[in-house]
Amino acid sequence: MVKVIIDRERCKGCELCTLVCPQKIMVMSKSFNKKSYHPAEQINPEKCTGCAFCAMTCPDVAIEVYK
Amino acid sequence: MVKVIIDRERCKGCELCTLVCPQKIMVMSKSFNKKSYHPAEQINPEKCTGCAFCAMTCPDVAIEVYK
Amino acid sequence: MEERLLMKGNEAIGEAAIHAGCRYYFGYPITPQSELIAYMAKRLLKIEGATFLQAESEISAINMVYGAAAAGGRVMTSSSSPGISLKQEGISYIACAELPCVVVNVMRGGPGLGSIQPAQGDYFQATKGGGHGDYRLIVLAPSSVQELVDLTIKAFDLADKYRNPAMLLADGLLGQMMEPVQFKEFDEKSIPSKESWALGSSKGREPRRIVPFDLDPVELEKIVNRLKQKYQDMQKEVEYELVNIDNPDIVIVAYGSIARIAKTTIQMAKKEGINIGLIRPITLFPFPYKVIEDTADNVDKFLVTEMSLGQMIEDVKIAVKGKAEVSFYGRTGGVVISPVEILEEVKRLLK
Amino acid sequence: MEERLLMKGNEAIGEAAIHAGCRYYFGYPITPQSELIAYMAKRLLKIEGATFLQAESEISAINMVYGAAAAGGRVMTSSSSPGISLKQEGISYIACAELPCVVVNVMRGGPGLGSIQPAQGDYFQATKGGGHGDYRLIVLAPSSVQELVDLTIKAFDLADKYRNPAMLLADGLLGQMMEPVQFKEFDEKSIPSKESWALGSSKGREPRRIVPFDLDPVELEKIVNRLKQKYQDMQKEVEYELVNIDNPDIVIVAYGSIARIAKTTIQMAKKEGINIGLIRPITLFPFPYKVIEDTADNVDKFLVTEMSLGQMIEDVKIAVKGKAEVSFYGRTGGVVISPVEILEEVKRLLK
Amino acid sequence: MLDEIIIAGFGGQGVLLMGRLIAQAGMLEGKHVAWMPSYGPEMRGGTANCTVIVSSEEVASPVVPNPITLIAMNQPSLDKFEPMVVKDGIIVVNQSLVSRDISRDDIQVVKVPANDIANELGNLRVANMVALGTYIARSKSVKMETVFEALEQTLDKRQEKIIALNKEALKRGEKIVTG
Amino acid sequence: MLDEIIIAGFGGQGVLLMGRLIAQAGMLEGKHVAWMPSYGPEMRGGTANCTVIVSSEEVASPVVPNPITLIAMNQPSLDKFEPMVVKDGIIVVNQSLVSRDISRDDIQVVKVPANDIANELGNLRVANMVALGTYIARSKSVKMETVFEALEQTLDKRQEKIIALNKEALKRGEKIVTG
Amino acid sequence: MKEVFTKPKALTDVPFTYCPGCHHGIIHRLVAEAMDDLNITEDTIGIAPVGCAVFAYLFFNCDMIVAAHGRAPATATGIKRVRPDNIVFSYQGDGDLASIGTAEIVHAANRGEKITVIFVNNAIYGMTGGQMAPTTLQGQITQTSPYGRDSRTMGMPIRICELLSTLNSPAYIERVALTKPAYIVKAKKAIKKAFQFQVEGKGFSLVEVLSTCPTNWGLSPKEANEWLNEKMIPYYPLGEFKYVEEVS
Amino acid sequence: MKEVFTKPKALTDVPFTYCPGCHHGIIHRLVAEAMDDLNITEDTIGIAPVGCAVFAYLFFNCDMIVAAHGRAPATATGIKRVRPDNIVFSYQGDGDLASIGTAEIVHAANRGEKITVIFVNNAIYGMTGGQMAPTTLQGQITQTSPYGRDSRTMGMPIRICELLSTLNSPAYIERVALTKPAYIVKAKKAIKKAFQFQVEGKGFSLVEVLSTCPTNWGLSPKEANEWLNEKMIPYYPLGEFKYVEEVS
Ligand SMILES: Cc1ncc(C[n+]2csc(CCOP(=O)(O)OP(=O)(O)O)c2C)c(N)n1
Ligand SMILES: Cc1ncc(C[n+]2csc(CCOP(=O)(O)OP(=O)(O)O)c2C)c(N)n1
Ligand code: SF4
Ligand code: SF4
Ligand code: SF4
Ligand code: SF4
Ligand code: SF4
Ligand code: SF4
Ligand SMILES: [Mg+2]
Ligand SMILES: [Mg+2]
Repeated sequence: MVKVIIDRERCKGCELCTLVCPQKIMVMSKSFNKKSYHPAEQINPEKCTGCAFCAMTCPDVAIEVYK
Repeated sequence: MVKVIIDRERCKGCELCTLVCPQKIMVMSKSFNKKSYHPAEQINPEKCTGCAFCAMTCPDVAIEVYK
Repeated sequence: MEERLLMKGNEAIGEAAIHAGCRYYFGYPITPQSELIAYMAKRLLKIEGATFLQAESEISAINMVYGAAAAGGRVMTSSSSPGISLKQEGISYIACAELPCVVVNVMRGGPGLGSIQPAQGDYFQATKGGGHGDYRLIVLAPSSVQELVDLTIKAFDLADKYRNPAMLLADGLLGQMMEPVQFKEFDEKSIPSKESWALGSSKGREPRRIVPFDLDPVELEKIVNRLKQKYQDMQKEVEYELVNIDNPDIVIVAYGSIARIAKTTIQMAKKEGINIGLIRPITLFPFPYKVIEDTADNVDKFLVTEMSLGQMIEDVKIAVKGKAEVSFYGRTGGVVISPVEILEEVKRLLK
Repeated sequence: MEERLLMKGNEAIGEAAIHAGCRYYFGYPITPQSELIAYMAKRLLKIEGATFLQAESEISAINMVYGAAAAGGRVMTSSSSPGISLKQEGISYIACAELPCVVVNVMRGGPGLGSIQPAQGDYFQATKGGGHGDYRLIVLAPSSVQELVDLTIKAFDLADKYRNPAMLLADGLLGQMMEPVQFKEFDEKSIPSKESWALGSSKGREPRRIVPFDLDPVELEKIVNRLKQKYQDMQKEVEYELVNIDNPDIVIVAYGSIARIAKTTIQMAKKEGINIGLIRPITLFPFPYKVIEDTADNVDKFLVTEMSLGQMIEDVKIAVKGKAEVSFYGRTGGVVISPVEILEEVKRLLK
Repeated sequence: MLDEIIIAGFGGQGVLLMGRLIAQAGMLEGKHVAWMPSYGPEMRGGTANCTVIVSSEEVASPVVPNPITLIAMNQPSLDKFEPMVVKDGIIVVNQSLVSRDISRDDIQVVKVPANDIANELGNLRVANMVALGTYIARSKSVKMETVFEALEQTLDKRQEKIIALNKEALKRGEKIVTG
Repeated sequence: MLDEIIIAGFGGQGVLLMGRLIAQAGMLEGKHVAWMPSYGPEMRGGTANCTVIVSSEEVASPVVPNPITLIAMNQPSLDKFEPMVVKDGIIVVNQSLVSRDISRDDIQVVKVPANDIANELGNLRVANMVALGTYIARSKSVKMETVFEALEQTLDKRQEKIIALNKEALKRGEKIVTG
Repeated sequence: MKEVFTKPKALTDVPFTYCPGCHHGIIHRLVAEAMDDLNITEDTIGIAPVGCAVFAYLFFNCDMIVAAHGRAPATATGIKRVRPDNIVFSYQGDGDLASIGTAEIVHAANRGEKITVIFVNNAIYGMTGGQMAPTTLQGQITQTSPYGRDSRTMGMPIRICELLSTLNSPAYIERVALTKPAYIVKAKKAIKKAFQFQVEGKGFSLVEVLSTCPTNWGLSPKEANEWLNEKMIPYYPLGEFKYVEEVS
Repeated sequence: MKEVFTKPKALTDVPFTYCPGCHHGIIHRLVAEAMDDLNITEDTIGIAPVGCAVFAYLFFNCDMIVAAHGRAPATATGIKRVRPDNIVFSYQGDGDLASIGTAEIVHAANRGEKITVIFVNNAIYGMTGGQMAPTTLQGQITQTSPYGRDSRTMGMPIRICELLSTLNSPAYIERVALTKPAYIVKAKKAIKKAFQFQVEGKGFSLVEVLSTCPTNWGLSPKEANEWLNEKMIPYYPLGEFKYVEEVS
């Protein structure tokens, strides 16, 4: 199983990860983090292939991927 | 007839004119000018073709050529 | 009465320059004067025949100014502390060549890359010549947005009058703040003609040479002596503001934004029965030595306050000639001195 | 006794630097210090691990010095007036970053391109900071070739001691002349280790950062205050020479080559029954204010003489505090003042 | 008359404009004014603030360490500036983004749910005008009409709708005080 | 003991070396010495000169506006420096290149046909050493042996022949005075 | 569980100060990954420029220094000459490297200084609020080209890789982008190679990274990526410009 | 009698201060001839550099200014922007243009400033007594490369025409020499063309002239010419590098 961990507080809500996820399972949360950004969140984690495109793209190194 | 006029006082005795003269009629004078250079002088002026190579080459614009 | 406009300091400098007929600007971006370069771009790029050019560096900018001034243009450059350091060689050339131009320094914290907050650490550089050799800039020190306007215009006029670079020495606080300003009518015809010395077409006259050197020391000395004479002549341009100078317990000497902060101190002190005077040099070169010296005849204590470790204080000491005690209060790094701090220092000194 | 060598001033500086363990030199050619850069090339290119590099410009050179100093090298650059102006930003960075290095200025006539003959027009730039912000260089002013040697070595030592750039302020006369010199033994072990702060491999320690700025003014002010403390500490390094100071009719204050010319004036004056004293500051920063002030208690007249329009005179005035009359005699443009001129000025003043 | 105001909030909340409008209006009313922003990259993503002085006297120091009025558009701004407000000063607080109560009891507090009202008006971006309206109603440092005039001078005149919306927001903010 | 010498001539005549040798010799004899060249591009093609001071006292000013001795290697140098020589000073003049007489009568003149002697020696370039020899013989500011020593220290030791030739030239110059 | 992707060790824990979506962050990570991969972090000295990346000293776990604007290659030269056994890299923006620092980069490259240069081309001055850079595209609107860059008076954008590749000495020069995972993979290889070259003593290497500045371009991060793809890449072709196996 | 060859009118009567055999004099004459031919002397403003040609202001019969070392292209820009109807040329040495002035020439060329640059490459710093220039040849001995230029630490000589030709904006760039009459004829054409381009408003033009420095090369003028032919021309090929009829 693949595990994608998003550091909500490092995330700046840039949305770049959502654009590159081939599974379209990275989306933006409606809630705010402390810096008042809407952080990214993963939906349907079971669909995740662990390609790490999201993590590679994240400018804030807010995503880690484990298998 | 061609007339080559050398400004003895402008001449710095660099010898460059003597190297390019196809007729080999530009030579260095034994005498000094006021700046203590040996100026160039023309020998056998009748051989001069008026090609002006000497003048073109002179870094001190010390040579004029008239026909 | 002319319209009052609410303008940001940096933009007010730009508008004043254009108002004064400046049509050539060469600069390089740096905080906290970026609004000025942006303003010049916006305005000059729309004026036919004018030039706005972002140079590749401060050095290029000042050397473009050198060329433009030599060609007779009313020309300006601007920067902030580190960028002004880079212009020192160029400024020295322009001064030696006796060309008019305006250099704006919107000072920030230093040394090094420093900070981008207001400071006054470039006083020495501006007034004593940060470049090499004996030369001086005309140095004007505004303390409000309106004065940014008035002194920018004046800088151009004095630069032309003396054929000498003039510096407007502001700081980040003045550059960034907004205040109402008015633009008095400016008569472009008041700009002196440069036709008698500027480079251009030599038809019908002898070719001209602008040559900021002479390998013969005796000849170069003649040039330097001409400069010296000019700097003496400039003494008559001394300008300063006096506040509450009749019979004060102590006199503050401050310029630029710190001078207006000191005015608040004076108001606060009045409430506490302390009588503080203020001498605010408006021209830093020429420096108002005489008024300070004269004041020292009647006052025991001077407090010089600057956003620096103490630079103008040296000129104040020279003026005071030991007749009064000269103290210093300063903050650095971009910290703006507060009126309360100054008041506390005054109280300490009066104790 | 060590061997006496007849050396040209510029070469003596180079040899002294290498003698003092300087192994990194970055510079750019300029008259009248070209022999120094050539000397460094000849010597350093033959020393394994050393670097001689002709930089693409003075600016690059000073920024290479910045890097080399940060990396812990004993490093030097040299130039003459216009080139030193170009280094001002870099020097301000190095001072802010608290890095040691030696900058040699073999002054020439200015401003602008000036001339290549000796001058002292860069005193303000050297001592007050020609760059932006509050910083100071340690400034040493040799007046003989032997002193070029001794003070070059001292410049490296003081730079390291205070982690501050030190400037050797010479002029074309000293750079070009030859005199006998001696090199005292130098103990390389006396060079302080830089392992505790220099950049390098971070194995087994925290990574280090050399950061000559802080966008937080309060933090930057802490850095500046550290500098301030250092500049105060440096006061104890004050050095000067006194000649004939017991009961003079007048005291000359002069530094560098003009000071030795003044010594001839003193000899000449003695023959005419005039008693001239001399205070020769050897450290220009820290400046010997105290000895001058103390002297002013007993002497009426001071004559400051410089190859400039008058720069050091401001420090003398600050020191004298109005207790005595301070006059000035100067020549500029590269003209070397003659002993006779000074004597005549003295006579005029004593009339 | 003298008011010294600090307006603080997130970068995108338009606090600089709020200050500008007060200053502009003050100027139009013939008062002495000064406006001073915080600047530099520390603004990036962080908080922004500006200082405005409106006075019948000439403005000396433009720096205001202790404001008479604070308009706190969010929690961090309140946290940062609350302690600096002078005794008997005023804090206008954007209740929509501030959860906690004001701790000091020597100052007057006016709460305005600026974001909520702006949302009601259909555009979150006019939350600043709502709070500004509240401030003006409370302080009376400048007149509401003059602020309207300042608004018209400052915003692009072709954007009538936006101007109208801003005015609407100002009025809604005013109501918080006038009831 | 004090001599202050200006040595002047064309760029290629080796006047700087003449000065250097006097200074070097002075140093070797434990005297105080200083040597000061004219420098810069004005030397290019033009005249070159240097100042040397040899003294039993410490050297104060290295600049000598009024030399005690002038060695004039050519006419322009004589023209330029003759008026500056102190009263009762000495002028050593290279007669080979100077046509005119010395006009002043308050100084002592020593004439040496340096170029001619050098030509006799087969190398025009040692004209400087001839004149130097004359100067040393006349002034006695340093000893001839010490100049030899200085010569050996200054020139490349492998060029024995050249050193020998230079010494020969020095001696020939000396003879002008010693006869 | 296996780590597929984690923060490289050569990065500190300090969150980046860059704007949302700004590529500086990705570039930092790739530099850090290269250091991790080559195991050189402890021997590396990095040089932060004056520009948005001035804060880089906070983010890298190696010795760092902040250079004067444009002068990083000179500072790098000074460091490398004193510490030839350390790995020295400079990280520079396009205003820094291609404008004020033109002489420094040309000559460091020409000397073949054994340093690695990471050149971030975002077609604008980010730090100072969006002025024109030498790399700003024709027609692009900035604070100092408010009516669009006009090549007639402001010139055409400078292509640094092409310019430096005319010099003899540089060993490795490549231009990369980060707008797609595939590009990022290539960029990572290029940056690693640029360090590898230095580790092997081969000489000067430079990687130009086309980068976004959503803030000053006035675009969302997504739009910024698109703009980079559509406008920048056609003018600044990606690829290797110089690769010298043996530098004489 | 007809004049076959006389001193151009755009030269003053002041004799050149250059050393015997130095090509600066020939180049001055060619520049003056171009001015004569195009009848532009009275409208020309020339910029002398810091270098041996600092004295150029004495020699040309037009308005002249001496620029700071390396900054002539910036000064030219300032002049041309104020006086677009005048002809502006800078005359620069290789230390001046290719070392300290690298940024200025690159950016003036890139902006397509409508100026003419005469670039005198004599592979050395003449004025200051023979230090290494960026154009000094590999192995060449100078005051600051006393054991010969070593490309490993000092880099290879920079070819300015090739470097600038990678830029979009320059209109005309050519390299010429003067060691034979035939070369001089070509050089004359090139220099005239460079001014002609400006007269026609076509944009930035630069002619690099390979030049001798007998004094600092330690060679006779004749040997210097030979050295230039044998050593310099092979490394610095003569010819046209850029010729753009229409500059957009
Ligand atoms: C000498 C000097 N000039 C100007 C500046 C102001 N300045 C700071 S960053 C910068 C440019 C930043 O642009 P770039 O190099 O492209 O980096 P980016 O921020 O886009 O990453 C400038 C001009 C300065 N600090 N120092
Ligand atoms: C800022 C500055 N740095 C250095 C110098 C010293 N300088 C004068 S001319 C020159 C270089 C001359 O070489 P080049 O440009 O090749 O011209 P050349 O004399 O060979 O014709 C230098 C370095 C100076 N005058 N100003
Ligand atoms: S690892 Fe790949 S599939 Fe999984 S969330 Fe990230 S991008 Fe999507
Ligand atoms: S790419 Fe990173 S910063 Fe951007 S939204 Fe995704 S997790 Fe957040
Ligand atoms: S014109 Fe020609 S033939 Fe006559 S002298 Fe000159 S080079 Fe010789
Ligand atoms: S080329 Fe000219 S300077 Fe040289 S020798 Fe001939 S005439 Fe004289
Ligand atoms: S201003 Fe631009 S380059 Fe700088 S951090 Fe923000 S997006 Fe990145
Ligand atoms: S030094 Fe060289 S370049 Fe200068 S004038 Fe003499 S020969 Fe010409
Ligand atoms: Mg950028
Ligand atoms: Mg050259």
